[in-house]
Amino acid sequence: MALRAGVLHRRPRLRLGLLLGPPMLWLGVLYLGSLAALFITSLWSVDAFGGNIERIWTLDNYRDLFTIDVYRTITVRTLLIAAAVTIIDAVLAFPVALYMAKVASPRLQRILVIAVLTPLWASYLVKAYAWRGMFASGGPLDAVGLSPGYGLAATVLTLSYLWLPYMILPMYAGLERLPNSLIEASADLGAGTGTTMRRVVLPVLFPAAVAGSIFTFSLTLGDYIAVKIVGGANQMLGNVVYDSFLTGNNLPFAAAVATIPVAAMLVYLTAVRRTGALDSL
Amino acid sequence: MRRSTITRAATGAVLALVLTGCGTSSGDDDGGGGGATGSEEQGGFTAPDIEMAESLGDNEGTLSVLAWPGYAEDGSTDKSVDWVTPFEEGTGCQVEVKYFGTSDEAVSLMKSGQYDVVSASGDASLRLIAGGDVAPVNTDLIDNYADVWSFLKDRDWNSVDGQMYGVPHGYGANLLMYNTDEVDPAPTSWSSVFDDAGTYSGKVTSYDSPIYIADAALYLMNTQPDLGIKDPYSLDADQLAAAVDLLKQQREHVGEYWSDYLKETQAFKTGDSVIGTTWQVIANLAQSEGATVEAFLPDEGSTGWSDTWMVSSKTEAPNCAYAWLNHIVSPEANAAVAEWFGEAPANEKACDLTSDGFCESYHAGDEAYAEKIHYWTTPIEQCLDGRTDVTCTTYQDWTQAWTEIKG
Amino acid sequence: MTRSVLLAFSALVLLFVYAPLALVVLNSFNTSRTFEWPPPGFTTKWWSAAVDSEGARNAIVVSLEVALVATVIALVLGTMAALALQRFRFFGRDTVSLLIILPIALPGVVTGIALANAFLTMFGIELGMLTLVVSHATFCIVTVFNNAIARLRRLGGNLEEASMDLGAGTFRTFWSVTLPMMRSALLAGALLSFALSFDEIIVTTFTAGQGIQTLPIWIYQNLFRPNQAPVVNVVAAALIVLSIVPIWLSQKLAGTDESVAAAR
Amino acid sequence: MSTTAVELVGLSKSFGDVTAVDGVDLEIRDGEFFSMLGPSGSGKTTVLRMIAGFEQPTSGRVHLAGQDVTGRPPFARDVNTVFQDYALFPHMDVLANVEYGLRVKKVPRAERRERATAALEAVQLGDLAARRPTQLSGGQRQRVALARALVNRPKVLLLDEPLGALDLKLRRSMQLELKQIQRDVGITFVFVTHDQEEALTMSDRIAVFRDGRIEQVAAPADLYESPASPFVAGFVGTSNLLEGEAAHTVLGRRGVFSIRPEKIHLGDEVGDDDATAPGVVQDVVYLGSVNHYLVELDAGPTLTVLRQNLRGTTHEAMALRGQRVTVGWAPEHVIELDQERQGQQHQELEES
Repeated sequence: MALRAGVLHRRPRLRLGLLLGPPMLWLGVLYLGSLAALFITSLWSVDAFGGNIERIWTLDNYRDLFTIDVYRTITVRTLLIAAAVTIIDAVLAFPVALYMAKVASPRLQRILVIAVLTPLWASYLVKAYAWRGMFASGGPLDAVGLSPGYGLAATVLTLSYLWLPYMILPMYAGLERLPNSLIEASADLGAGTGTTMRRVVLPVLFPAAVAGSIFTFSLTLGDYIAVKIVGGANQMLGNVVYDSFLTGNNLPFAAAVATIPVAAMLVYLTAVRRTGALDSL
Repeated sequence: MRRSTITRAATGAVLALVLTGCGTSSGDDDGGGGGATGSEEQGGFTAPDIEMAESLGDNEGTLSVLAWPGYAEDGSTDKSVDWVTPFEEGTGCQVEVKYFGTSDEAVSLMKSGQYDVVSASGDASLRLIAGGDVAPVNTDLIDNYADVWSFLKDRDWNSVDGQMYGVPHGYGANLLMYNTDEVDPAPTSWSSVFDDAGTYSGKVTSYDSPIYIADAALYLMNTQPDLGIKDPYSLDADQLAAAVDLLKQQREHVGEYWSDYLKETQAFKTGDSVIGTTWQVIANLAQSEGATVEAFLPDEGSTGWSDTWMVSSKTEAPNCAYAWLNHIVSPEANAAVAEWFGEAPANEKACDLTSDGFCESYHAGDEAYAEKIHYWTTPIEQCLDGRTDVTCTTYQDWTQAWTEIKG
Repeated sequence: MTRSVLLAFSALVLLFVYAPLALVVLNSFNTSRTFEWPPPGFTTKWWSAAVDSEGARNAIVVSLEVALVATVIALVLGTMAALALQRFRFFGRDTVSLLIILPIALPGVVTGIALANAFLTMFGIELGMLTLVVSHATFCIVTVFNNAIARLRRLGGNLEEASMDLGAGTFRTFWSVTLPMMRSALLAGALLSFALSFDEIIVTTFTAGQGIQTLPIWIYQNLFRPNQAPVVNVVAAALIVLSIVPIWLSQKLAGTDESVAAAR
Repeated sequence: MSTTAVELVGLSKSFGDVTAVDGVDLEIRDGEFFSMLGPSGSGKTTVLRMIAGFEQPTSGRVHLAGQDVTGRPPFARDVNTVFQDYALFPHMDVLANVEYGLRVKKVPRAERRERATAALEAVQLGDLAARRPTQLSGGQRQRVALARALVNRPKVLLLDEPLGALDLKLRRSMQLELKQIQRDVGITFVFVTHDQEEALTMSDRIAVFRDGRIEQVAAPADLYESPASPFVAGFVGTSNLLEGEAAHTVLGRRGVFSIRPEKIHLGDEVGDDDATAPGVVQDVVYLGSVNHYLVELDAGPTLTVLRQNLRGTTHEAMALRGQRVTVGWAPEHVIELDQERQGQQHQELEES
């Protein structure tokens, strides 16, 4: 044992290899491999009858994707929904996270964390259906004249609701790490509340918010259920992927559509990488 | 269970949990050709020569069932819903159930030869016959077969040249439902959700699946004979385009598309939807919940479904398989399935066991009614209506079109 | 002033968070099978139906199993990855950390069809429990990884050096020092991973196969059965209440954790 | 006992492009209290870590008690370390911390307990055995860390700025205590510090580090009285450098010279045999027992002069500010510094 450990100790590369090997095999080979296979599949087509894949290289799927207006419309709609959800969540999460991290007593802080985490355990579907009930004609929101009815607004609200904890938690973690002395120092140097927020809190908050936004953005880009439940007649990218794949039995086309959210997320990840947000996920 | 009605006809709109056998390997070239030529005209279609059971022996002890979810309940979903346990007790055949999500999946799973019986929909049955995956069924060995409505026997999705390949199990139609308070005068035709959809703009609802294109095609078949649509499941490119245009117009007035009971029932109850397609089971539910709705089958006919239980050609438990077929169309089991699933039973006597008014509300045994149903079939390249001069649009085309329609 | 504004706003957001949940609980007593508003009557029949529902019980067991196994895998792989990335500087390190968050950063529908396609065609495995667990573990790794690496960063390497200095080998040090120091962080990560897996529906839809019914799948199917929808509400309401136990436990553990920082 | 406890041969360590330790040769004798002194980034901690085995040298060898241990991991070396931040295991109580090394070596429970308790008694912490590290004060933690290392009876004890986190008073008393413990146990101590006073107080010998190299190794008095370079002279005490033209004017010689502040006489203290130079008092710094006078010589350089507050009042001392004075020193107190090392301007290195 000691001998083996000694060998390990002398050879950090070996240690690194042993540590990194299994996770990389899992993620690098299985996951990336799957994504690569999916991408390759997007360059094939299906036969006319059984939905069997024909391994003939073709860009038809992408041609359809770029030339048929509806896909652009859906892409733009989905991205806008994702952006709206992210912004709403950021706006809603910030005061809560700030209150939790900087104002609440340790005891209340703990209770609030539980209060934020608990909804995560309630089923996604049940929550989405609860919102359907909230938005219904004659439902609780309509009764007070606040229901937007089923449609995009309802979709944005429901998704914002569903992903809110994913925004509050990283923000809270970020703010908790911000020493109180920094806020006090800022106030000591004569900064008003607004200035302290802008100059001290927000820079700390930003990477945390970006980390949260990765969740809200990605989860929204891939969602196809909430929009079905509260979205009226609208559809999102997730629906197209889902319908092409499971309903239409057309994996190549589904794969081609799937490259849109993947590309969007990769662009987003690359953009936020330098903010350090990826460390505060 | 109920929701599987949704996935039927390979639509899988709501959940179809599983991938079909497709994917990057295109290994099995299952019956591309054979089943394709199936439906309406069986010209040139010859079923593979598969031996049919002539007599029954002792039960083998186990049975592997491949079924739509909800077709083989053993009480685990709801204690009172159980027709598998009585079968096991009565026959000594221990049942193992595997559910499938789409007809494609059913076909590819049957090819593995691991399953003894399968509940096949119209779009899977012919492929199974042509592929030699299922055996002809000797209906003489199935006592309860005699009680099956005659209009379900020897149909082109369950028989070849007068030879049955299974026993009919249940069927249903897609109806037109409307809110009796809001919709006045009462509609009589599908035109109220197509050409006249504007009257209730924003409160029209349609079934959320590419297969719904057939509803539009059926409507066009009646209203625009020039298009030459003979079968709503075999549309050439122009015919599909016409159906898509019609649906795009309808889209302007659609409040939401539905794909599950709860959603549609809620929508009709709250008044968010006032007119649209439905299933009988939803209409009944909505009424029992106090919604002021009516559902009916318009004169121009409608789309619908019909399922058949079939026996694998490779089964090692033919006796248990026949016992299952006999059991599932027995009045007791058939009634239980029909009520649980929400469809018309195939067995006449089942109607004596169902709750009051059940069979009436589902129009079970109403031959004229059944004749108006155009059963769901997967659209394929070969035109099912017998045309050979054009290529028809496939279900993949329909799926893309459906995305475009919804926009 | 600012504090009271913050408090008021936070209270509003919490109201926003809990109003629909309250509706869920309320509807579990609603006599209407389609969640009529306002509820026409009060009944406990859905609760007794839920208690009797074997399907719900089985689904919960399946979900617990899947979440448990996926979490264990994620714990092992996530901890390994965190140790590798925290302790070593190597070429491609940033790429590796990006790769780890990728399964959670890419939409579930993409992960779902990519993995399903790979299982069926690249590996030739029939969809089932195995493929489901593997898929869940894939996106769970990141939650463990994040918690683990944050803790490792805070710990630095000093304690491990101290242990080795006192004669403990690599494995002994990991077991006696590193692991105990990471315990609460790993627990928090595991809990999140467990919750993530437990309520996951999209990737599950694609990778579970027809025979496997997890709780979300059961809920999905049952929400669309008119007689079952209220029962689903009961199950959800019960889960909300029950979930407080593990969350509370994790919080308690995280609380004792501050000693880690203080000890340094 | 003139055996060698630690021998470093051509020891170098690079972190990427940065050379932290650059060819160090050193012998540390058995039983000696040896200090490694230098500014932060001078490589002293890295050398310590290579002795402990936490870092592998880029080149060179480490010998412990005559054995080459270069490739060995920390747990296979008979040395123990007291860390700067103590690195006490927060999840174990004090006793468990101290027992850890013995438990790892599979020392029987009874003996383990006995030795650990004794070690805690030795650092006067016998009654805190059940406490958690978080419940201890800084000084107490420091003692636990010491006990935890000493209980293993290592050949060499490595101490990495262990007193850095303590307040001045505690630090002073711990310095004496450490020295006492070292004498009692007779173990070789290798002590890293950037505090010259600390090094001078405790050490038998001191190595002064600069930019990854050893500038000088000597006993404290030798180091102070005969620094080998301007750097050593400046780092150990205040150097009062005279060089170039100024040296020629004041001392009549060319070269680099240093005069310690306490050796310089001011005004009426200037003796008859003293060499003298005129200047102006720029500032007077009151330090309680002593005062520092900053005198700018007419020849250019400013010298610091230290005078004890034996006589007169603070007021009188302050009154010297701005006055012309004469400073003087005995010629034998002028230290000539190594010419060759003069003017070397190494870039400060980051120690990681």
